[in-house]
Amino acid sequence: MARSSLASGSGKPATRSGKRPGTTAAARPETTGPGHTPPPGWRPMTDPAPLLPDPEPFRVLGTPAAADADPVLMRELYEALVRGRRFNRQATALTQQGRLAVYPSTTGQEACEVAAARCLGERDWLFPSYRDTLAVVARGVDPVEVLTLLRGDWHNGYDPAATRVAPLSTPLATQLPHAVGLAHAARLRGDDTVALALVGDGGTSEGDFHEALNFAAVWKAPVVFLVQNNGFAISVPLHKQTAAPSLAHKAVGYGMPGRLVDGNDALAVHQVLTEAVERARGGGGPTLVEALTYRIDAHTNADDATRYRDAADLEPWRAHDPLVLLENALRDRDLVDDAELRAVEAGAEEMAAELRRRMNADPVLDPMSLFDHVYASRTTQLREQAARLRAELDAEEA
Amino acid sequence: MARSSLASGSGKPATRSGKRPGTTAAARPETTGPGHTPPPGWRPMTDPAPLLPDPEPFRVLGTPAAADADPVLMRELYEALVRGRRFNRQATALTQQGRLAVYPSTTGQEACEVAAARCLGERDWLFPSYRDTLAVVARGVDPVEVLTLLRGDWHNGYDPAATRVAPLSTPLATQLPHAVGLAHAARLRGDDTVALALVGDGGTSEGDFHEALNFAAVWKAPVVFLVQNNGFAISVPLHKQTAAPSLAHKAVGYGMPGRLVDGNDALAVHQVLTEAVERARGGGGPTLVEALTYRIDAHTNADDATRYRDAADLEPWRAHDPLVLLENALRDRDLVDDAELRAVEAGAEEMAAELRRRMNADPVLDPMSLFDHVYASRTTQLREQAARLRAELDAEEA
Amino acid sequence: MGTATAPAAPAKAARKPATMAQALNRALHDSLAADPTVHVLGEDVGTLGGVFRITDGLAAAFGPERVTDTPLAEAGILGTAVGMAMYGLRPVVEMQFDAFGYPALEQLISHVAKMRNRTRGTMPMPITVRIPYGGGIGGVEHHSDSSEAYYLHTPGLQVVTPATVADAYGLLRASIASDDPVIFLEPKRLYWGKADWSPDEPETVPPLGRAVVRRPGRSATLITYGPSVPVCLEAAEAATAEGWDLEVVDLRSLMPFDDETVCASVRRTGRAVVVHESSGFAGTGAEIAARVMERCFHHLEAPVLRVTGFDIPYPPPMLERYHLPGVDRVLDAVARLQWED
Amino acid sequence: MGTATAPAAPAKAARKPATMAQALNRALHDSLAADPTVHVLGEDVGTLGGVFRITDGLAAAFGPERVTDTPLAEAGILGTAVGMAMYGLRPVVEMQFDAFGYPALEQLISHVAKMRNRTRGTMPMPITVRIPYGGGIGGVEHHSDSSEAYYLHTPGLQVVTPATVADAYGLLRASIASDDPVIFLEPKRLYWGKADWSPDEPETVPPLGRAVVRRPGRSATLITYGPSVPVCLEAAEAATAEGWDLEVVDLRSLMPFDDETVCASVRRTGRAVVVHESSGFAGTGAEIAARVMERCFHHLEAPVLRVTGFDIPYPPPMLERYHLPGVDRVLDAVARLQWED
Ligand SMILES: Cc1ncc(C[n+]2csc(CCOP(=O)(O)OP(=O)(O)O)c2C)c(N)n1
Ligand SMILES: Cc1ncc(C[n+]2csc(CCOP(=O)(O)OP(=O)(O)O)c2C)c(N)n1
Ligand SMILES: [Mg+2]
Ligand SMILES: [Mg+2]
Repeated sequence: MARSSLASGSGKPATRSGKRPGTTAAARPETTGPGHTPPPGWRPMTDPAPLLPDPEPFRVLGTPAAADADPVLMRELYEALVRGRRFNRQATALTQQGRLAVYPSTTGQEACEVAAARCLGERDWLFPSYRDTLAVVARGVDPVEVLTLLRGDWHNGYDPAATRVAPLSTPLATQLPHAVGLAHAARLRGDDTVALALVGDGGTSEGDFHEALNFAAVWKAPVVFLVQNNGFAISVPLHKQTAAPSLAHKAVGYGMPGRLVDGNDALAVHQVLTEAVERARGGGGPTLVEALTYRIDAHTNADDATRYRDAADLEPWRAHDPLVLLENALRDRDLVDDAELRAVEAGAEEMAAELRRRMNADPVLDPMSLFDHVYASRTTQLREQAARLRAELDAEEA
Repeated sequence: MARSSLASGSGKPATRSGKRPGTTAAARPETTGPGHTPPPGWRPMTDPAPLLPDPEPFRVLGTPAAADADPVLMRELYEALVRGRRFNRQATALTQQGRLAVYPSTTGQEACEVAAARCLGERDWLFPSYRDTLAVVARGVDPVEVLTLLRGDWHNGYDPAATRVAPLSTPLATQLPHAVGLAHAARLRGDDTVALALVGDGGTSEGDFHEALNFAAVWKAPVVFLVQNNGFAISVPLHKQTAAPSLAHKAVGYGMPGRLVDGNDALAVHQVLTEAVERARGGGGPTLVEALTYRIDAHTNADDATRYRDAADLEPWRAHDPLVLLENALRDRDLVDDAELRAVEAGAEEMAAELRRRMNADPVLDPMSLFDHVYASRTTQLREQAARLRAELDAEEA
Repeated sequence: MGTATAPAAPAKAARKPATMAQALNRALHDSLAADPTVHVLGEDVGTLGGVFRITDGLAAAFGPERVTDTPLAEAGILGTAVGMAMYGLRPVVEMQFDAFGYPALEQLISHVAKMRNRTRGTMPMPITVRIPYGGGIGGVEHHSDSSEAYYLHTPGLQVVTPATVADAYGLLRASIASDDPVIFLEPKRLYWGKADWSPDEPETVPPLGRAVVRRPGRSATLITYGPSVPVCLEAAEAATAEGWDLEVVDLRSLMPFDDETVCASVRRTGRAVVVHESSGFAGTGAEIAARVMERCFHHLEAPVLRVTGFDIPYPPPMLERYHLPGVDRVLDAVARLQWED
Repeated sequence: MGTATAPAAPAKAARKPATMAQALNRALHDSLAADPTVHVLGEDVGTLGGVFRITDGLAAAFGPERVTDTPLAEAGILGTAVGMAMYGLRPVVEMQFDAFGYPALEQLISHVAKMRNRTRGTMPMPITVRIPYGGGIGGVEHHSDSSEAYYLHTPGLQVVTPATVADAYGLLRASIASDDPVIFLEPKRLYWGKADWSPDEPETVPPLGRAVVRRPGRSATLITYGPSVPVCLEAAEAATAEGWDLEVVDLRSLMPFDDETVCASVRRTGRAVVVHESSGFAGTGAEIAARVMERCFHHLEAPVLRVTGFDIPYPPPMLERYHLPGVDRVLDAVARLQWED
C-alpha cells in the first residue's frame, strides 16, 4: 500500500509508544492547561451521582420502615396479591381446558403487577407488555376483556381510551416509545397525566428500549419505566442478556434517575413507583425502575422450564414470596387474623369461579368482522373481498 | 367499571399514602431484615464506579504529561493532522468542481480521525461512518478508492478484507453491530484482532448503538467504540439528542468502561484509544470512548450551517484547534522549527495536488456492471434484464 | 379534529409559479394552522427546516412544540408518534430519506398499520409519514430507494404520492386530515419542478384513493405514479411521432387503489404498460399488472408490460441513468405491445 | 467453506418417519458438523433448543460458541451476524417468529442484501436467516405473519421455503452452503407433519432456484409454496371429482424464481391459479401472476387468478380459518377459470 496517503506510506503507525500506559486515574492530568479556555460542552451536563441506583434493592418489608407502613394500603395490597395469584392459577387452568390459547403467568411477580396498577391515578395510562394481564386487571379492567387476546377471539378486548390502558404489547419493548409519546402529548395538552410502561429484563436489550428512554429524558416526558427483572427471557438468563451492574444502571446513560427495588416487596415497589409517578407528574421527568423478582412458573403454559433451570433455583425465591412477605408483615403488626385471611381467600375463589364461568361461554364471532376497522371505512378492495367471503359463508349454509 | 377484578371494585386505589415519601436515601432501609436470605441477583453484578468516565475530558496537551510525550509520535501525528486538514479542504473543493457528489468534512476533528487510524495494528479492523474518510485514508487506504462512494462511481472503492476497513457506513450506527460481530468472530477463531467502530453523537440515539454495545459487553468482544461528539447531528445540537451527563456515561448501562477525552488533543485521543485497544486485545472487553470535538465546517458541502448556529459559536473551538494545540506543544519542546513545518505543509500540498490530478480523471464505467455482484452468479432474472440493457446500449450506439 | 379548512383563511391567492417543495411546505403550514392537534416531528425539521427545506419556517411560525427536532432514531420517532396519536394528536413524521425509514418498519408494520384493527376501531392512527423517495438526484447509496412496495403490502396503511405541484398540496392536506395512517411518498427529484399554482383552487384537496387521467389517449394506457409521471407524459408526446395516442394514468394513491379509473382506461385502450422506478420483482407494478389482467383479461390485446428499475440495489450516481425507466424504455415497451395482432 | 458434505458421514440411514422439525434439526446438525465456520445464533436457540425445538441438542453437541443464545435484539443478532460473515464465518440466524424479524429489516435491506454488491464481490454475506412463518397454529397476533413479499422485493436476497420433510433438510443445507444470503422461511404449521425420509437420499440437497411439479396434471396449474402446498395437493385430489386434472407446482425457491418450470406448466395447461397465505395486495402472487401473464399470454385461456389471505392484519386464532386459503377457496378459483371458453 505504498500510496499517497495521510499515513505517509504505511497502514501501521511507524512508532507506537511501547510502554502500556498506566491506569487512567494515575495518568489523568490537571483540568486546564496554561492559558486554556475549555470549549463548551467540556463538563458533564449533569452530575451522574444522583442518577445512580440504590446499591442494593430498596425494601420496606423486613426493615424498620415496615412498622410505619399504612395498614389500609397493606391490607389492600395483600388482598390484590392473593387475588392475583389466584388469577394466574385460574388462567393457566383455562389453557388446559382449551379456553385460552396461551397464558404467560406472573406468579411470583404479583407485587410488581399490583403495585404498577395502584400507583396510578385514574387519568394516568398504563402500557403493559404481553405478560402484564394482572396489572391491567388490577387496574380494574374487565378480566374477560383483558383475556380476549389470549383467548383468541380478537387482538384486544378493552377500549384503551376508556380504560387508559394500551393494548397488551407482544413485540417486546415496542410499547415504550408509545408511552413516551402519549406522556409527551399529555403534557403538550396541559394535562398532568403520567404514563407507566412495563417491560421485561429481556426487553431492555431491544433498540426500542433505548430510543424510548432517550426520547423520554430529552423531552422530560412524564413517564415511568418499570423493568420487571424476573431473571429470564424465556430460557435466557440475565447474565446472557446484560453485563451491566444492574438494569437500573442503564438510567445513567439517559440522564434519568435509576431505582432498584425488591420486586417481591409490594410496599417497596408501591413506594418507589408512587414516588416516580409523582416526580413525573411534577415535571421532574422520567425514572427507570428495576424490580428484582422471579418468574416462578414457566414462560407460558407451553414452555418447559426444566430444560433451562433447576427446580432448586426456585427455592430462595419461594422463600422470598411476595404474598408471604406481606402476610408476615401484617401478622407481625397484628393487622390480620386467620378469619380475615380466609375471607380474602374466599373472595379470590369467588373471583376465579366467576372468571371460569364467564370464560366457559363461547364467544360469538362474526367472520365478516375480519374486514372491520382495517381502515375507518372499507376500501373498494376490502368490499370486494368481504363480498367473496359473504358468498362463501352463504354457500356453506345452503 | 364495577366488575369482578383484582382491584376490588375500583380502577383507582382506594387509599394512596397521602404523604410524599422522603428522599430515597433517607428512607433506605438496612440491607437484610430479620431472618431474610437475599435471593440471587440481589447485588449489582459489578461495581459501577470503575465504569464511570473521567469527570472532565482526559487531556495530555496543556498538562504536565505533554512534556513526557514521545517526540516521534508527536511529529507523526502532527504531520497527519496537517495532511488531514488539507485533505478535507481539497475534497470540499472537489465537490465544487463536480468531482465529488458530496463531502462530509472532518475539519476540526482531525485528531480523532488520525488517532483512530493509528491506534490500530495491521490485523485490526476499522468500522468508519460515512464521515470518516480521513480515518480510512490515514490508515493507508488509497484516497481515490476511499472517495469512490462520494464520487459516485460505485458504493465502495476499496477491498474491505484486504484493507481491514469496512465500507463507509451511511445508515447511522448500523456499522456498530458489524464491528461487534467481526471482533467476536476473530476471538472465536483464536485471532487477537480488535475492531474499532466510529459513530457520531447523533448516532448514539439509534437502537443499533444500544444493541451493539450490549452484545459487545455480554460477549466481552474485543471492540472499541469511539463516539466523535462534534456537537451536532446535522442541525440538531447535543442537548436535543441526549440528557445524559455525557455520552461516555452510556457505558455504565452496558457494564463497560466509559472514557471521556478531549477530541482535539491528538495525544490524548491516541492514548485513550491505544489503551482501549490493548485492553480489548488482552481479553478485557469493550470500551466506549467519547471524544469531545467540534465540526468546524458545515455538515456537508450541501449544508448551510448558518441556519442553526452562530459564527461566534465556533470561536472557542478555533482557539482549541487540534493542529494548533499540537504545534504549540512541539514548539514548546523545541521539537520543530519553521523549516520543518513548511516541509510538512509542502508534503500536504503535494498530496492534495496528486489527489486533484487523480480525481480529475473520469472514471471508466461499464453500465453492464450494474448486474454484477448482486448475487455470486446472475439469476435468470438478472440475465434477462442484463440482456435488455445490452440491447438498449447497442441500439443507442447504432 | 382534522378539519381541512383553516379557521382564518388568508385572502384567496392567485395562481403563480411554485415548486412542489413550496406546495408541500404550504400544505404543512396550512394543516398546522387549521388544526391544533397537528404536530410535525423528525430529524432536522425544526431549526433547519429539513434537509430538503420542506418544513422551512414552520418551527418559527408554530414553535418547537408543534414542530420538533427529535433525537436521531427513526423507530423512536414513529413510536412516539403512535403514543401521541393515542392521546388525540395528529403527528406528521418526516423520514429524512427513504432508506432511513427502514429502522421504523417494525413500529410501522406491527403498530401503526394494525392499531385501529387490533382495538376494534377505538384507537385510530391519524399519522402521516412523509418520505422523500426515489432517485435521479445523484444521491449516494441509501439516498435513492423506492420503498413503496413494502408499504403497499402492509394492510392498514394508505400509500399516497403526488406528481404535480397542485397534488402535492392537496394530497398532503388530505393525508394529514385522514383518520388512517398515510405513507406520503414525495418524489424528491420533482421537489424543484415549478408550475402555476394557488393553494386556493377549488379542486385543491382531492380525495385519497382517486387516480387521474393526466393525458387522454386511445392506443394504450401508461399506468404510473410519482416521479415516473413526467417520464410517461414525455413518452406519450414522443409516441405521437409513431402514430400512438397514449393515455397516461397518474395513480396518486397506490392504496386505496383506484381500480375503476385504471380498468376503465385499459378496457378502452386494450393495452397497458406499468411504469415505476423501484425494482420490479414483487414491486408495485406486479400488483397493477396482475389486477389489470384479472379484471380486464378479455379486453387485453397484449400482456400488460412493466417498465421498472432493475432487480438490483439502487446504483451509484454515475450509473443511475441506466437503471431509471426513461422515455426510450417506455417507448420500447409500448412497441412490444403486439401491435401486429 | 460451505461444502455440503460432512467429512465423517455416518453410515447411510434408512428411510423412516420424520417430522419437518426433525429434518431441519438434522440439517443444522449436519451443517455444523460439516463446516466449522457455521454458527447458529438467536434467541433461545441454545439451552432451550428454540421455542419450536428446531435447534434441540445443537448447543450440547457443538458448544455455546457454535450455537449461541444471544441477547434479545433482532437487529443486533443480524447485525453481529453481518460482522461474523465479514470475518469468514457462516452464520445461521433464527428469528423466533415472522413478525419478530421486522426489527432487523434495516440490517437486512441496507446491509445483508447489499454488501456483496456494494463491495464489488469482495464481501459476500453467506448468512441464512431462518424464520418460522405463516398461520394455522392458533397463534395470537404477531405470531402468524407471512412476510415473504418484503424479502422478495429486496434485491440481493434469496428466499426459500420448503413444503416437504425431504426439502426441509435439503433446502436448508443448500441455503447454509450458499454464498449469498438466504431468507429461509419455515412453514410452522408443517413442522410436525411426518413423512418417510432419510437424510442420505441421493436427491437430498436440491439446488436453490428450482421448482418442482408435485403433481402432474393437464387442466390447470396451481402455483404455490410452503404451507399452501398440501392445501393445493388436497384441492387437486378433490378436483378429480369435477373432472379437473390439476397440476401442482411447488416453487421451493421464490428467489431465484424458476420461470422455466412454471411457464412450461402453464403453457401446457393454459390456466393457472396462484395460492398463498400472505395477504394478496402487492404480495408474492402478484409477481407470479404478472410474470406468468407476461410470458405465457398467448397460451392463457383465462386470467391467472390468485387465492391469498385477505388484505387485513392477520386475524386472531378463532377467525384465522376464514382468512387462510383452504381447499374450497382454491376450487372456487379453479371454477372461475372460464371453462366455458
Ligand atoms: C421483538 C420480539 N422478539 C421476540 C419475541 C418473542 N418473545 C416473546 S417473550 C420473549 C422473552 C421476553 O423476556 P422478558 O423481556 O424478560 O419478559 P418476560 O417474558 O420475562 O416477562 C421473547 C423472546 C417478541 N415477543 N418480540
Ligand atoms: C439511519 C439514518 N438516519 C438518518 C440519516 C441521515 N443523516 C445523515 S448524517 C446525519 C446526522 C449524523 O449526526 P452524527 O451521528 O452526530 O454524525 P456527524 O454527522 O456529526 O458526524 C443524519 C441524520 C442516516 N444517514 N441514517
Ligand atoms: Mg424476563
Ligand atoms: Mg455529530
